[in-house]
Amino acid sequence: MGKSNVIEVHDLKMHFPVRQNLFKRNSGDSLKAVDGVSFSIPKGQSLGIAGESGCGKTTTGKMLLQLYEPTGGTFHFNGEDVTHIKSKKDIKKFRKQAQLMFQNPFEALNPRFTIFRSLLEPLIIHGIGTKEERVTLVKEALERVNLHPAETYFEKYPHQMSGGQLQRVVLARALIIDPIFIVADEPVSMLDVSVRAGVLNLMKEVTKSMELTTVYISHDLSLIQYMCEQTAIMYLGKIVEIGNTREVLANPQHPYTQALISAVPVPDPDQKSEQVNISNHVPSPINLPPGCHFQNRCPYAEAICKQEGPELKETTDGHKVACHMVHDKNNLFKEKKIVTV
Amino acid sequence: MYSGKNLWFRVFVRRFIAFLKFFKQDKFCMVGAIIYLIFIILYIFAPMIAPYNPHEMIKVDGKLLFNAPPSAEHWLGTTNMGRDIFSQLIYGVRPALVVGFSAAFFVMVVGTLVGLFSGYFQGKIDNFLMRVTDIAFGIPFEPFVIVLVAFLGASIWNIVLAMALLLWRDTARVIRSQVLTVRERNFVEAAKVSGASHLRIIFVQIAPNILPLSFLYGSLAVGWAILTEAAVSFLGFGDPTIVSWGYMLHDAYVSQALSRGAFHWFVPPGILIMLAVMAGFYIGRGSEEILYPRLKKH
Amino acid sequence: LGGAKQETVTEEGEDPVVSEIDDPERVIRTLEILTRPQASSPDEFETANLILEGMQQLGLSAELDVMPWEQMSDIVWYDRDQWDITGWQMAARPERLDPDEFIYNLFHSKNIADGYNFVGYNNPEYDSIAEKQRVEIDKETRKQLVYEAQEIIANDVPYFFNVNATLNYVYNNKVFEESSIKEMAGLGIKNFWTYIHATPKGEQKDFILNSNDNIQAVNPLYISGSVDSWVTELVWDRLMRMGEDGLPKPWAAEKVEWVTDTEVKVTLHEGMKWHDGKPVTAEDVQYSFEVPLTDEVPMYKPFVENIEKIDVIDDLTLTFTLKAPYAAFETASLAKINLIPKHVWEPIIEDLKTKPENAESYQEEVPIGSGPFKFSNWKFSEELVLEADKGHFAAPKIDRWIVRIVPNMEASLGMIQNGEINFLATYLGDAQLLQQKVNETPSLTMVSSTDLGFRFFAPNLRRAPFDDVAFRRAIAAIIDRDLLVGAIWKGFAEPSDSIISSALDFWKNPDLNYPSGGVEEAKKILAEAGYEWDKNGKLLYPEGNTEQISK
Amino acid sequence: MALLEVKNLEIYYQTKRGTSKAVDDVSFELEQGKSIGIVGESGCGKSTLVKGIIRVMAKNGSINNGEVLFNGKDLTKISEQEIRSIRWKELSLIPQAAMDSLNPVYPVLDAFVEILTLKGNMKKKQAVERAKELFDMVGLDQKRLTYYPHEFSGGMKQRAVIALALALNPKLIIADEPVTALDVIVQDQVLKELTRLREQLGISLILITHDISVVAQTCESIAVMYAGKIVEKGLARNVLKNPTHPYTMGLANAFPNLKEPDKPLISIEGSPPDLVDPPTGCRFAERCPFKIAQCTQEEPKLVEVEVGHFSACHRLAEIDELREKSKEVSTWEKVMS
Amino acid sequence: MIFTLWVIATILFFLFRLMPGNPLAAYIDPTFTKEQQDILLQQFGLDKPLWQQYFIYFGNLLQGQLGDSFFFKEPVLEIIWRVFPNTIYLMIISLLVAYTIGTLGGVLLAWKRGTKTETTGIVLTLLTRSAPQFWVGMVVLAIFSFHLNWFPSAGASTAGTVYNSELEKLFSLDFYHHLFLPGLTLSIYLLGLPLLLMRSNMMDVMGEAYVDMAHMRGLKDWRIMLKYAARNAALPVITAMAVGIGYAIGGNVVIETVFSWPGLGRLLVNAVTSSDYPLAQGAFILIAAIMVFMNFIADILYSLLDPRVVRR
Ligand SMILES: Nc1ncnc2c1ncn2[C@@H]1O[C@H](COP(=O)(O)OP(=O)(O)OP(=O)(O)O)[C@@H](O)[C@H]1O
Ligand SMILES: Nc1ncnc2c1ncn2[C@@H]1O[C@H](COP(=O)(O)OP(=O)(O)OP(=O)(O)O)[C@@H](O)[C@H]1O
Ligand SMILES: NC(=[NH2+])NCCC[C@H](N)C(=O)O
Ligand SMILES: [Mg+2]
Ligand SMILES: [Mg+2]
Repeated sequence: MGKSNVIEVHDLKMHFPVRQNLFKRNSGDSLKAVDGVSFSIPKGQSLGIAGESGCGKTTTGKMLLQLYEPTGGTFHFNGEDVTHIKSKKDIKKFRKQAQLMFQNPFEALNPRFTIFRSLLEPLIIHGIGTKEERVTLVKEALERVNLHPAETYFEKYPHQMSGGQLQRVVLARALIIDPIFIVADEPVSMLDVSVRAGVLNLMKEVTKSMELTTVYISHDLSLIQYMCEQTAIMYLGKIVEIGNTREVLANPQHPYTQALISAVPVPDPDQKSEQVNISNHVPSPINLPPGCHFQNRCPYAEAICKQEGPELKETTDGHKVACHMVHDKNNLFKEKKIVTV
Repeated sequence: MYSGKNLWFRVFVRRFIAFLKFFKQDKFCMVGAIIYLIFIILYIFAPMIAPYNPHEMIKVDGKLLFNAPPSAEHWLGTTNMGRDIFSQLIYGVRPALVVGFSAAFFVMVVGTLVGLFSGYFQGKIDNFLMRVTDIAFGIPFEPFVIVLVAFLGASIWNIVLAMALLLWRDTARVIRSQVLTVRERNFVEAAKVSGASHLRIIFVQIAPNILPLSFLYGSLAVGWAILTEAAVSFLGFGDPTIVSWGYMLHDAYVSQALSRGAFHWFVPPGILIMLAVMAGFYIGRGSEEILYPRLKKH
Repeated sequence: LGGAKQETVTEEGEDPVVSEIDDPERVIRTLEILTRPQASSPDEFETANLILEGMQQLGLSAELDVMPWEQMSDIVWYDRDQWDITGWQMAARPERLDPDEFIYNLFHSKNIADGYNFVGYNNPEYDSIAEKQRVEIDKETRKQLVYEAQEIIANDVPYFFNVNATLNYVYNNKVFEESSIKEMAGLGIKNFWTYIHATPKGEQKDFILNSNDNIQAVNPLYISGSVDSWVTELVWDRLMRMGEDGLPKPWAAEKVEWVTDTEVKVTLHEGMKWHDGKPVTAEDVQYSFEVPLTDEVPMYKPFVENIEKIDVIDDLTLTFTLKAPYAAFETASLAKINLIPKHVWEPIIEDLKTKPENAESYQEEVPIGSGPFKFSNWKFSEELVLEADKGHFAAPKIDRWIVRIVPNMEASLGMIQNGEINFLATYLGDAQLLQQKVNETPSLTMVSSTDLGFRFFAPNLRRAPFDDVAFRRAIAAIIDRDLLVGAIWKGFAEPSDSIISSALDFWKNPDLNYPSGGVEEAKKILAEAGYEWDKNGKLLYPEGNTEQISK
Repeated sequence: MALLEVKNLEIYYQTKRGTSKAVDDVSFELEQGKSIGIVGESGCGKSTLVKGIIRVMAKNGSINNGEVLFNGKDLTKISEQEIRSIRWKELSLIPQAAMDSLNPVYPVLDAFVEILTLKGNMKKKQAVERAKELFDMVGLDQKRLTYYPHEFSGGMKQRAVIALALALNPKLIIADEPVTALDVIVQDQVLKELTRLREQLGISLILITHDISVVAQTCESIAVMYAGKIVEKGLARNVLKNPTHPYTMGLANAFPNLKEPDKPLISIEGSPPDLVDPPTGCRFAERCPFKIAQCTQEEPKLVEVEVGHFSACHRLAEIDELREKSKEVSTWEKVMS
Repeated sequence: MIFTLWVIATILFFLFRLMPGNPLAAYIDPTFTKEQQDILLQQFGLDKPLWQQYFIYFGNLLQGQLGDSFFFKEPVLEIIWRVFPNTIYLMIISLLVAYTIGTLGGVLLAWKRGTKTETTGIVLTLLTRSAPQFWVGMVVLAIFSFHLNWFPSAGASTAGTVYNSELEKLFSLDFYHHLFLPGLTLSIYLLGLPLLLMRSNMMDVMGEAYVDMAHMRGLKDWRIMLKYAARNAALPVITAMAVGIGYAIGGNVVIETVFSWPGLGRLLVNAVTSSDYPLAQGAFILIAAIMVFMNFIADILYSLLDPRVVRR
């Protein structure tokens, strides 16, 4: 456990009890939204988490922000074990250091608050500054995200601003209390393509200048590639592949990662992607069968995959994959393209 | 340009303007607000506007002036006991507004609090509060008022009490379902991540977003309260010392204004009740779309 | 609520009496006037308002305490020293055609504790007169005693009399022969004889009347609501009945002979049958009078207590032996007790003896009597239907007698007009209006008769200041009974000054010196008795008296 | 003759603030069996355009001018009844919210039976058979026909709606952002499916999206819309390889490409103009790094820059130069300040 | 449901016993003699501590014993049972009428949205919601009964009619002749909720994608209205029906008095006025039971009609 790791999670789990609808009784089943993920992020670095909808990206992010209390595993923040912090003081201390950016900027700000009021909230909560100082702080925060002149935005309501501007405000709000860690959950997916880049570049710039540690959640691999040093690919609550972004994307090992990458369209009519033909039946995250979760869609699955869940093991330096085939058969299928099922 | 103080003041002014705009925004809403405004003026100036004491039995030459038809002296005539109907009508605005607004206030406060808490805290608190709400929904309202008034005495305050005890239920349900959607909005999570306490999130972040809704329910409750008072009066459980519109209708009814064709007695209180209730509906933007916005269970 | 609350109304032109005195100890407390709400009794409520107004003009502080009848009677009867003034009324009932019930029950000191003397009137002189008239068989002598009793009451003012209202009933003259509708003094045309004699003119042979009260029970051993009594009267025969002239006359008995002061011989009609077909026997009659002596029929006990024994002579004859002479025996017992079939009731009563309930809570599935009408059908809360017993010795002319339960007074009025009912038997509303509607509708006839019952406000004589005759007389004086008749009753009443109604001209003392004269007179009476007014115009007890009851 | 010919179409919405010119003088054509992609920022009028084609705009919207010639018939002129009979039979639409476009209280089969019996004159039995066939065609399990919509996953619903669109063998399918809400893998499959069916059945396709990669992978032609107008159109290859309008260039810059990890992303600062009160001249001028005085005064017309490739820009003469410049980050930074 | 009823019954127990005044007074008729009172005290267990009374109360309740009415001296349940059907008929029939017309009216208003018809419709509907019911009742009575003499003014049958069974009554014209005016008044009162609710649901639903889609498919307007919009918009109206029951019961209390309808609401009012506590309590419990039961039914109905509600 290197001292410089801001985030260190080990075997983190989040199991939700399953509710039955009409009579509201707990059935004892649980939904394994996140089922044992481990990773660490050094200070100032960023990790991208990708995967299809429902695979547990957001849940992971929320655990990292103490919005959910993990049902298993450990979570070290800045070297301290914060898996189950309870005391109000500790939570507040944590909250001052970890912040969040959301997918939908239109919902991320209280529609009844002016921008000024929204940015003021965190200052009030943490008792930062006097009334006059707070005005200055808000101003600085807005300027930091390139909203000039800041004052023109003070009294605007969210509905009077564009998505790109709002997302900047959201970033400003996250930054106003000087956090060291930020989770950005699909921060640009609601934005128009033309302005996405602006927000992304801004984030990149700010995290670098403030030495922020970030987790970037997205299902768009090309954005993760643009933003992150490390990438983790999740599938049904587990990380199936993790490592240096370039390495993972250029040299995917797990069949799921391969399918994912080959499905991403490219803005070039001449580079038509190959047909990905894996079944699109994703099993329900409730009561998953034993073995590899991807086994029913995997073109390479063998007997062992149905019995035993593969562990996340290193293949090359820092590049870990959870696949029996990759490890056992020693990259047997590495050159093959995924074609059929 | 932006000194702290200056800013706070401007925020206040903006709020106020927004509030006024809320009324201007919609014709229905305006009509409702104007009706209320007129009633409030009547409330304040009743003694000046009403030519007689509403209880006074008017005598002319030592003889009771009963069942007088409308005239210049008595715009709406007199009752069978010689009381000036117009004056009663004017004074009737007082209990109407008192019952209406106080009942609405409690309904709003209780309903909003229950809705906020049960919507925000899912799980046990929610279950508990929703059970309580279900129970409140199982208690028939009019019978409850009647029993309560029979036990505690015929007073408009007991009607207010009965409403406060029961009628928060729809408000609570609706507010709750609204809170359920609001709490899923990201800014709530943002507040949490910023370290805001539950109470702060509920009252600072969520409450302003559902306030229009509870305000709306309040304005509807004004109407219910007035109607309930009238119904209770009609059934003979009304407060006999207070000249309310319900009391007037009741008085007219037992005094057979209908058979007598004394429409100047029987109709005006009914119309004023309708106006008061309608004003509530109108302020609720003239429709029940918000009244029962999807009683969908969550 | 400011102006909407009751406010003291001071009329212009009346100067309140004011003096230099300032003695808070002597200020008379705020007096509470109990009254029923306007809904159930508009006249009482409005009268209370007028009295209130008068009292305030006298310098008294007073307020209305409005409550439903049940609550009010609860206080008046069971908390006898907890109230000041209450609105009240004595209703017309056939047995009240004899003056005894009012004279003896209302004011005899024996009834102060838990009887009808709820005002607490205690006057030994009066007591002895009341006792004497009970046993005086000679009518003229008795009349003098009754006159004397009325005089005492008029002077002592234990009640504040208001009015004898008129009883206003309407029938449909297209349905019934006019001559067949019978009027009884003090009771009006809604009476037994009308039901018996009413003769249909055409196809409609049902006598349909209304009641605003629900029917509680159809039970010969239970005195319940007044509608119930209309029914029991018809289903069960009695030995005697109050005649159209207000005097008891033989009914099921063919003959009633006073053998001595304490012995009465009764001979039954021949051929009477119970509605189940069995003959009516002297033993049934004996049983009917003996059953109230068991604890199972508590309400009828007082009417038979004076009976020493009953001997059955033969199937149709029996003799009653009394413990003491009793002038009202015919009215209060023979015309009161319902004749019931022994074969039906004996097993029921035996069974009830083993249970906490008594006969009052027993409801026969099909009530069996021997009266002119048979029980036919009872739709709860809606109507009760009786069918004429054409074999009865006084068989009715109508086929069915139907009472409809209509709580809505306006609806009742509408129903008599459009023919849904043909006899308006309950009407609590404005008589003037009724008269007007009847005049507009040729098919309707209205008959108004002065009520033998009367309306009054009762002071609590146990409590100062009502323990003082002068104070009572003053209050009585402020009640302008003519105004009541005019304004509240719209002329459909007579001012009342006695417990005996002018409807009973034989018993009514016409020369009573009951106080009147309005506020001025009242002030005079009070001043003479030593009452004074303080600097605010508040009425004070006479020198040396202070308010004893703190609120 | 082209299957569909849209000529100078103008669609206006009446709003409280005034008339919003959501589609303004738009023309394009589509040959039988071909496909065109329409791209543009949110709110630029894409959905309005296609809704206008089959005349199902919101109540406050109306076609102000222009023609929609479908098989030579002007859809803007024919009677309501006539267009109703054309809808779905000859021309079907997969709406933007395909996910929610099935009646939630009926099984999916019901929608098929309804359309096939009412518009396809089939007996119920035949309709069921045809529905099964269609489900097969889009790769869905026939058994699922009797499921309710909420029992389908997003991708399945999308396929079901595609199947429904194919039900009456239309000549043209309009797909409004058919894959936006889907996961990449599913998206890829749905698009490929669509392409396959289109080629197999010879159907024409209008595909609306704001993702140029999707167009690049799926369509032959492309039309780029900006603020209610088409600013550039032509064969996808030509337009994407050789954009001749600054907006198209900006879009290309803003798109990350998995295959080009080192390419910097550049955003187009600012936001599209208010359509109620659009600026005079070129609507993009405000955000354009290359604007000159003329741009804010005079509206540029669509000009054919090469065969079938049109562009509406005043500076087409120097376009190659501008294209080079547009690849630099600094070019775009200056604009707004 | 059982739980809710239990709590309501408990509340009622304490309401009737812990109210100001003599707690026993609520159970003992003051006209009884001392011994009778004692017997009753024992019978109801009122001489025992409160918690024991509570168990006795529930024991009795479970056996359907609600005590004897003071006024009628008969078991409360027997009395209630006689008028119960009338109340149910009036309520159910009015509800059905109001909800049928209301639903259709709501569709119509939504269809006509933005027109004068709609505004007029809304204002009229709000008027029906704002008018005191007894007032409406009296006016209706005055017009249709007193004045026009089209309908009878009181009761549930013509004087002297004999029905051999409830069924016979239900199939007799005379009964509906009597039901008409109270039913009309109650329906008018109930109409507003489903109508306005339906209207606003319709507006929402008409913005849903599947309705757009139906238009795109070239289906006829009326078909879309009914099958797509109305069918979906009607679902919440079902739930609202539970609320409607509450209104109906409130309406019944007043309307039964105005129209002299022999029902439970009037019985309750009478019982309260005459301090007949056992009867009042019994009537109250039954009314509450109806409400709870109807709420439950509405829930079930909803989940039956909406496939999205999961059933297991
Ligand atoms: N509070 C919760 N209670 C129960 N289940 C939950 C909860 N939150 C999420 N889940 C479930 O956990 C699983 C993972 O959800 P999560 O939101 O983390 O997915 P995601 O990867 O963020 O998906 P998306 O890309 O759609 O945002 C899903 O099946 C979801 O339904
Ligand atoms: N019913 C309407 N009334 C008024 N304006 C409307 C209406 N519908 C759409 N608009 C406006 O018309 C413009 C074009 O809308 P349209 O839905 O066609 O855009 P789009 O290109 O499909 O956007 P998206 O990518 O978000 O679907 C937008 O500015 C929108 O706000
Ligand atoms: N019938 C009435 N007046 N009801 C008034 C109460 C309305 C209230 N929404 C309820 O719970 O039913
Ligand atoms: Mg997520
Ligand atoms: Mg669109």
